Amino acid sequence: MNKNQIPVGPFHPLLEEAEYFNITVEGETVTDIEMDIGWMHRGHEFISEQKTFTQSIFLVERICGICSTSHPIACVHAIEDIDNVEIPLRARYIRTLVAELERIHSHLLWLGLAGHFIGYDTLWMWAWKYREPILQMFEIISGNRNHYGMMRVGGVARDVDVDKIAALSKILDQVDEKMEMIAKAANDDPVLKSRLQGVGILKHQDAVNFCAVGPTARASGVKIDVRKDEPTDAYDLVDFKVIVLKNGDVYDKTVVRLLEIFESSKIIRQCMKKLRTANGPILNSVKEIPPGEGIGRYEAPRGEVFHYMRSDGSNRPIRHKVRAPSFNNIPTYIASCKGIPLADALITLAAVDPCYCCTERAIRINHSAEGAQPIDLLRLSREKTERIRRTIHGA
Amino acid sequence: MEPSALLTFLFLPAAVAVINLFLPVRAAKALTLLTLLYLLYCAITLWPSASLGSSSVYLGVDRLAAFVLLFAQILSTVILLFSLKGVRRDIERFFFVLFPLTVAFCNGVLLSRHALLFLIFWGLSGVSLYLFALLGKDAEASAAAKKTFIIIGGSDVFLILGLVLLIGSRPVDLWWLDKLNLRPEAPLYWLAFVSLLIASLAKAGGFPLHTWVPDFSKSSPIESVALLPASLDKLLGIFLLARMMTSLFVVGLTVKMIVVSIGAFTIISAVMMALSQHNGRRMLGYHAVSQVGYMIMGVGSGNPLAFAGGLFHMINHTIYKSNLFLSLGSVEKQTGSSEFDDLGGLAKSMPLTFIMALVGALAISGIPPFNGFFSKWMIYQGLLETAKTLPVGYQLWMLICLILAIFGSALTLASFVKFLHAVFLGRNPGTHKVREAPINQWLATGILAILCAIFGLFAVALPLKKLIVPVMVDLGMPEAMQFIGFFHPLLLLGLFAVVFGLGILLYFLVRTVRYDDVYLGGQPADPRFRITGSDFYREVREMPVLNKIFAAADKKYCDVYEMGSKGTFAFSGWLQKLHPGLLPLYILYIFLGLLILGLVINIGG
Amino acid sequence: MAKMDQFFAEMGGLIGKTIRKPKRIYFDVDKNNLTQVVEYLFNRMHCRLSTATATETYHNLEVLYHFSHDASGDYYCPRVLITDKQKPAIPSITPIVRGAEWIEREMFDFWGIEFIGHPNLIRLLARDHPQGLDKPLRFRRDK
Amino acid sequence: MGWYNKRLAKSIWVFHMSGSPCNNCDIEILDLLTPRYDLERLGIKLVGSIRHADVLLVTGIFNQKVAPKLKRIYEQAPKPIFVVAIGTCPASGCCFKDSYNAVAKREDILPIDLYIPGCPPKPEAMIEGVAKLVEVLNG
Amino acid sequence: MSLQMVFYLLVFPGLLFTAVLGLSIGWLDRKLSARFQYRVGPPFLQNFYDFIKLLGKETIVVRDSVHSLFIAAPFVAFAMLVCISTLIGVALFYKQGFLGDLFVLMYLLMIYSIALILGGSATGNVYSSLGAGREIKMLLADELAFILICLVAIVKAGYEIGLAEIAAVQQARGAFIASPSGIIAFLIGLICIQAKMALPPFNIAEAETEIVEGPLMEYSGPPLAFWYLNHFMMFTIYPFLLILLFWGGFSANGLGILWFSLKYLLIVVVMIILKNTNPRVRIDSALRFFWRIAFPISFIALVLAVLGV
Repeated sequence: MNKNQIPVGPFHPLLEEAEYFNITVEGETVTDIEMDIGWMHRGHEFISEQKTFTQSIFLVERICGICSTSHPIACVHAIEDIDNVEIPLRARYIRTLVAELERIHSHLLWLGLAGHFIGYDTLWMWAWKYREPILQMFEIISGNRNHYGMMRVGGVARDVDVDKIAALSKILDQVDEKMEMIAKAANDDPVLKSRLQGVGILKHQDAVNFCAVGPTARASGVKIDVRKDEPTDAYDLVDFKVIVLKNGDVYDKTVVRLLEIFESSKIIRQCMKKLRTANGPILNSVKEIPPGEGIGRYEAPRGEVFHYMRSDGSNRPIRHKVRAPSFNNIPTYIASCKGIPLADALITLAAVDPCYCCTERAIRINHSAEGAQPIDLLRLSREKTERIRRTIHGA
Repeated sequence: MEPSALLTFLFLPAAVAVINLFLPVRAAKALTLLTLLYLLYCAITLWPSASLGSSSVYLGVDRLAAFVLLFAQILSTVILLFSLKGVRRDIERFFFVLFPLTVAFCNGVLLSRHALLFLIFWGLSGVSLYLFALLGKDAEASAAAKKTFIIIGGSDVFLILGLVLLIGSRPVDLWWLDKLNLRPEAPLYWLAFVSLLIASLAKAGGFPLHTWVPDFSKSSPIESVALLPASLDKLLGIFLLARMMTSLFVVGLTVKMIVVSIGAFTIISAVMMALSQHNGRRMLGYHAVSQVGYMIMGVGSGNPLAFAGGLFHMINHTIYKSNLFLSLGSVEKQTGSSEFDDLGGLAKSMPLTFIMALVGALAISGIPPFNGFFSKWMIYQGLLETAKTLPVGYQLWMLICLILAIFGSALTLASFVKFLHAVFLGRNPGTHKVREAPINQWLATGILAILCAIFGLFAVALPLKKLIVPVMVDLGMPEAMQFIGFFHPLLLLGLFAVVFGLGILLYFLVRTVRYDDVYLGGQPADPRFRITGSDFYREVREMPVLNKIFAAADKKYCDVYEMGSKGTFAFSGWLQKLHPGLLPLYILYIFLGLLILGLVINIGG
Repeated sequence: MAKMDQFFAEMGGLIGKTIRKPKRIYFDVDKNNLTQVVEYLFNRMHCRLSTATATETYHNLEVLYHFSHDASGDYYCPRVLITDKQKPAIPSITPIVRGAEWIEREMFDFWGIEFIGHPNLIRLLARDHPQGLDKPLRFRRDK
Repeated sequence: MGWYNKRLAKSIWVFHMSGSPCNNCDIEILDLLTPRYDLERLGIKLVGSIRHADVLLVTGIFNQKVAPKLKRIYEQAPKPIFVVAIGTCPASGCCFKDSYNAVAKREDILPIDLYIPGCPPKPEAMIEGVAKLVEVLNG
Repeated sequence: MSLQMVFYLLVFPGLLFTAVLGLSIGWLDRKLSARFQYRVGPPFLQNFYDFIKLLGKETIVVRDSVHSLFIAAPFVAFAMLVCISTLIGVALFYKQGFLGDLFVLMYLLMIYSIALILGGSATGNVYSSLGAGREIKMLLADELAFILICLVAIVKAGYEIGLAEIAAVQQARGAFIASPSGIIAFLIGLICIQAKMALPPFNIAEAETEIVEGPLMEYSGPPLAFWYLNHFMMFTIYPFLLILLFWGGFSANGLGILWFSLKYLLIVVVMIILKNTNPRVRIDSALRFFWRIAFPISFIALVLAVLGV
């Protein structure tokens, strides 16, 4: 009878997305955790099979708002894998540039949210303040802060010209400086350390058994990183380290992410240097996709994104499987949350950097013209946004 | 007062007990109630005329005894009112025989002036405790009864020893127990003091002889728990202690400090145990122990204000603790359980019981304006008064005791928050349909709750001026009076009421109310989503040093009875090993014995 | 490549039709041999189970497991064909690979494939679904 | 209640619910609170419990599983309560509207007072939307 | 109850003064926190707007809760805080009090927590229950050190147990904060009031991201408004108490008022800095901190005080 259960979710301040955990506690010690997902399920896989290959890239971008370039990259890798499409060098660098920028933005976002979850709003505000320049860089590159629409089968959609690179590197210099400061603040704070060290340990063997990926696995001493294991794009042309720590607690997960930020910034610098010189096309046009199957994967900020495409020779995939990193990482809660206080369990839930939108993907798109009710509103909004932006930036 | 009038207090309830054996239960109830009401009336009339002047050799009543007697009658009457409906059918007859008998024994203790009589009644009241414990229904009851009997009986041995040491040298007809004024510095009297202290601590439930209280509380009928360990035994034990500190001995500073320390330690150790209990009865049992600490501190310190506070706390404790036990009794009778995990959300279905228990809980935690606060406040003030005049080392010692006492009341509050949450608030597990307790039950708890409030709000005007000050004057400490009278609970309540009224008025002016289910992030309000509160203090239990202490307490290392029985068994086992049944060995023993005897005699010679 | 050859040498008897592409190997496995192959891939070769894909074709259902050999970057993809489309059932690999729990539950949810020996085979995403969403990715083709 | 609405407009406590979005809008909502946009200067505060909320910010297409919960939560909010839909998803369904799991009419689930379209809408657009709401409240 | 007492209670040191000062200082708290985080922060009247807005909202009462307790709790806490602020204010500004009022105060201060806990658990919400458990554990944690520092003040004042007397002793012989024991006790007191006011890093009971604001979770409308007000009223009560006990109280000349305001602001600013530079600690760490670090340190202060240092 001594079973006290706490429902966490579907709507809980800890969860930006709707998700539901049923936590059994004794006092405040978690004894069991049960997960019920599916609140974010939109049927991406189903929708995707109704779309052309090009459309599905647009669709997978909307699997998740945070890693909104990792899914397209993995998706185009899968399509390219069917037919071994060659990608121009410049496009490879641009892909890497955008992807690594996204990694910085995602890790900073996580750091801020983690700060918020442990009641350290100052850290949240600081981390997000320095995330803004990164979003500004995206705006320079693609014109949008979040969904960039950069990926195409055989290359990228937009070029990053030399003017832009100059602006970008100026911003990056400032960001680097601030990043050092935040990393120091987060690393040296004794209270933060005592709050996070030894909390929610994911043992090495558990990480292997649960097939964990990304920083979650790397913090537990599992050395996997798609960027090194199967270098695509420009990763075999740039120099970077894979960060691996061995304790598997929340603190190590934080440190892995912080150090990865610096590695990413190193990669971006190398890419920008190459982009100044390596001229050439940015897109190999692909006329048709032959029958066959292809696997595409990419190391998203949270771990390996996996896309599987099967084509029957038409312009639409007959099967499009998406597996996001959080899908593998979330079950590790069972191994890391039992027997620890509730306050720790909740930060452990967040430490995986779970992305439920990714987890519950499955895509399909169908452009039919009916139901065009909000077009007018959309246009007004765009004009309004432009107006505000002009006034804010004084341009 | 004629000594013959005092006999009423002894013989009337005893006779009623005998008559009850033959009456139908319904009549027995009525008869007992009438008797107790009459005794209450007698006690009230006795109060103004109580003095030792005209008493006989055997029976006599001074202010202190009359004061305690009065409250013994009030409490037993109220508890009887509660017991009128709801005692288990199979034990009902025996219960109503035992009840007046217990009252008679208790009155006997209070009224005896002669040591032998005192001793007999003291022992008999212990026997009645044992008999009540036997009435419990679960398997632990007989073990608890045995434990109670051994601890209380064992302490009676010390009482005998102490009394013999005190007055053994005098002729029998001078074995009085008043105004001896001995100094415990002499080794003989020191031993007597310790023996009597043990007896009084065991009765009142002080550390380390408290362990029978929670066990008794767990398994005996709840009415008897409210009657004996919560009220009458407290009265008797502290009565003896007060006697010791005032008329039997003239104690020095160190002795006082030791007694105060015992009090402080009792408070903190018992309340820590209470924090981690999962059963309502056991928790209240531990609190019955912990609260004794304040009385011991107050009475033992020898400071007039603290002494008065200790006496006041004694009666306060009997009131609110009986109230709490009886409220829990009502709950238990409605739901059939006193385990925290099975209860919850009862405030909705038992609002009256909840209010009474709330008052009791606030009073025991020392929340103004209820009575518990006032007596604690007097004790603290008295202790500080004492500390002021002491040398530095003693000052610190006293301050540490004071810190333990004040912190003890915060811990008390904490465990009663758990109690209220687990029993009345929180969420019902949905296993039982519960109705409000019958009228006699909430009436009884209601009277006690009202007493809590009255004794808190009119503390100075009623109990202190009318009852305790005369006792203090009689005991030769009239200066207690001059400290009283600066804190006005009524004024505070008035201020509080004005602001509270304003707030509520504003609320009623602007409110628009809607009723809805609990918000659980969109999940429906399922009964399985609840926190019973029984594990509230797991973190406290798991603190690095405390976890060892708690683990030791769970293994009963602090329990004199358990350790004693273990030791006894170990010793007898060792003795058994010495008896293998071999003749040569026995002959060897005999020779060894003779040898040792010879040596001793030689050395002695 | 040495690993791959060793794999074929030791497991060759258990696998059927094979498609080899650079860094990707797709091969058919009979459902009775599946646990043996997975055991070898996971415990002996220390591959990581990336995910598994269920696909419905006109004739049958197929489950394609994706094992990633991270040291070399190769992908080993055992394919199990299920001919009984009405009551599809294959052995579960969750007892071997703990991480397969959710993957198999998802396939159970969307395709109705039963995994024999799965410790906790309940629907993953559409559990307690108010509209009773049932095998959504198959329903479409039956229609 | 014009006078009261004016006070309400100065202190808007928002509760954020996501009805199966791609979480980009959610991130942008949080972004509004951070130094560059700082909605607290307009008296807007993010709260954790629906009981404290004045405005519900809702994102996503409301899939069938989450829709009843959204409805339930809306009922649990103290009146007066306003619903602001952020992003293209609640407005049109975006690319998900043909999914088997999307609800047909989002207006049936929640009475939406204000749409702020965009995928995701720029933070500036959201502020403009809030300003519109304030205008409405001020009469 | 004389007219003067009503004035004390409702206007000057009591209701009106405490509420207005509290809400204004609450603005300072929000503004400074915002500045720490590179934000602009709310306008000055923001807390007043919030309060008025909450008054006009609907009150939602949980159906199977104890309605009367649920509604009464915030008002009980409110009335108690007003009484406490009157007690402290009268001792501070009018130098009046009664014998032993510090003990009364120590117990009265617990009532806020009790009201919060009972109000929260009356709803039967799991988060409120968890929050109630945490609240009472926090009370246990900080109470030990708080008792000690109160005793330090009492001992240093020569065993005077009255607020007014303690202030008078300081006016005569200099503030306690100038002595070693006084400064230790003052610093521990600062941390204690941080915990008693449930400010970060000790906002464990009302942690938003863990237990959804704990006991306050189910409150809405006017009762919530009063909890809101209560929270900010403590911004006046506790710093005043600290000044009264250790920092020489208040003298009613021009410079005295200025000096008093500076002391008050300094304490508040230190609290806000503490609030913004620490993550929320776990409940067991808080217990451990107060029992194993703050308690021995404040005990040293007590020993020093007894020795007269």
